[in-house]
Amino acid sequence: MKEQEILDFASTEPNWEETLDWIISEEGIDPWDIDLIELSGAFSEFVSKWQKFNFTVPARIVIIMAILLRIKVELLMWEEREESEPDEIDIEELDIDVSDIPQLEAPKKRKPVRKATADELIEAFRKAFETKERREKRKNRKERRVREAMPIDGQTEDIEERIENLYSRVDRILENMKEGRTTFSDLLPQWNRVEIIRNFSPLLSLNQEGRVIAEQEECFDDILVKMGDVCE
Amino acid sequence: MNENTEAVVEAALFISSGPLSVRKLKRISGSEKKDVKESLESIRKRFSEDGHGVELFETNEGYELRVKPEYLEDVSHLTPYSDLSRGQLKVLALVAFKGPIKQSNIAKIIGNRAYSYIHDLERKRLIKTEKHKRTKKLEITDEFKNYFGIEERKELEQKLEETLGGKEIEKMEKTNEES
Amino acid sequence: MNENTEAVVEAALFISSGPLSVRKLKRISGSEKKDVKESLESIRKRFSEDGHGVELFETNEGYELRVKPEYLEDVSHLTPYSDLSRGQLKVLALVAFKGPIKQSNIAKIIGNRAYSYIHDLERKRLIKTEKHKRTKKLEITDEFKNYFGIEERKELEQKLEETLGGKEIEKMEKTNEES
Repeated sequence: MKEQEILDFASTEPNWEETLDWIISEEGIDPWDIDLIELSGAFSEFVSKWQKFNFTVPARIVIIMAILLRIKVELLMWEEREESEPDEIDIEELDIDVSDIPQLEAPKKRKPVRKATADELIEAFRKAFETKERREKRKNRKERRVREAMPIDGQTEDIEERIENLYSRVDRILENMKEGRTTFSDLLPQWNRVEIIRNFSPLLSLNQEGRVIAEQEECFDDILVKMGDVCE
Repeated sequence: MNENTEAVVEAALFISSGPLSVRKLKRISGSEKKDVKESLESIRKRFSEDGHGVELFETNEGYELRVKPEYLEDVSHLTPYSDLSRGQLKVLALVAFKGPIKQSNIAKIIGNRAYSYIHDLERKRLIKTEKHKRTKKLEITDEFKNYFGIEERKELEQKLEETLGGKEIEKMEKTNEES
Repeated sequence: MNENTEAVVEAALFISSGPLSVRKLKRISGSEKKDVKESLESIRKRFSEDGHGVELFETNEGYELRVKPEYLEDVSHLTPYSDLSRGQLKVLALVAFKGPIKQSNIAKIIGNRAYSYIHDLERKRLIKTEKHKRTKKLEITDEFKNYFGIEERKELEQKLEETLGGKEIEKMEKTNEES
């Protein structure tokens, strides 16, 4: 993926579906047989390059990247488990004595079926609407969670303002600290999804500008934050 | 005709929970197509006589033995298994009480699995696609009326009102419009 | 004898998922005991002839139609769950005897293929997921109980003890420890 191509593509303000399509075709991934691990890697690479020249990557795209990364982690863990899966298992730990479980056989018998009745049809009609209500409730819950996790959309607060707020918080905390470094989690008023998303891209942009140095020693560890060389 | 073929064909029809095609019966019995067909004919004849509560029935999916309609009411409580799954029944109910109805509306109500249920019901010829102006809608068939032993759809609608009551139906329709 | 009684009795035997006693057949057909017995005799005779693959069979619990043993091998693959693999049956046994049980525990015993077996068994509606506090556990369904003829788990365990006996279990445990 060339940076100029990414810049050209990003300037079209793509949604995440278009972004996925574009990455799949750019990377020559077979759309009928997508390797999720490969796609997830390509997507993260794309997002990090995009961030280099435009830190306001749309929140939805960041979320899609996060989902892909999670799928990747799950797949890798799955593969690892498959490889290292022990044949012998500690049965006692499970509190299950497999020795008393007999081999089950499917009976060789027929399953005489009858026709459905009109009463069952009426009951199914009622149930269909119950299903619908349940599905709608579930959908609303999901949408609410996504909305809560994406405060950037429709938010009037300027990204610049958020960057400056974060910078002054880093400054204030480090002023009184001997080690001269703090962690990303200490910078947030609360450790929740909303705050993480609100502050993560400002942190990346401060890091990019060299005003702070953000480092992560291990994957999924807290991010260490120090003052950068570029001062005001 | 071979008596053995006839016996195997009868055993197969008896034990199978779905219809069997001539091709399948040929494979099972290891007999010629001609023999299978003759066996089927002989089985049909035998069971069609009085004194039998079962008949040979042919659908476009194949042959099956089933209880003669006139005895069904007396005996259908003896098995817990219905030939329509819960999902299929939901779709069928929506077509019966709300039809003609668009496929997409059914999917809105019960989810995307609706499409596979629609496919099953079309194969069973209980519902069919009808053109309504520019869109395609689903409707019940004559086979549906046969299946439930009714002349007109109205009979079912009356039963629906008796069972659920006008208020509940109204409430359900309201939920439907809101979405 | 009444031809109608004979037809109802045949229909009942055909559709029933279990054996039927004379008393039950009397109630279903609304006929006299004598008529039911004569009907059963006539049905037995008819089906015992060559050319029939099915026979009337009498058990302790009553009468049932079944495939004649000589044809069973040819047609038994047509029964609904004859396609279950050994792995799937193993998972099913675990859920039946040890359920409600966590998926992860099944995977620990059977290996990671358990997840695909569980998926298949859920689709066939033989097992279902139940929420237990914060974890999801697997349980057998009514469909399993109906078809496999197992009413209660206790009954299962009892059956097991009867078939294996204490000594046999002890032996199996020993083999298990050794391996």
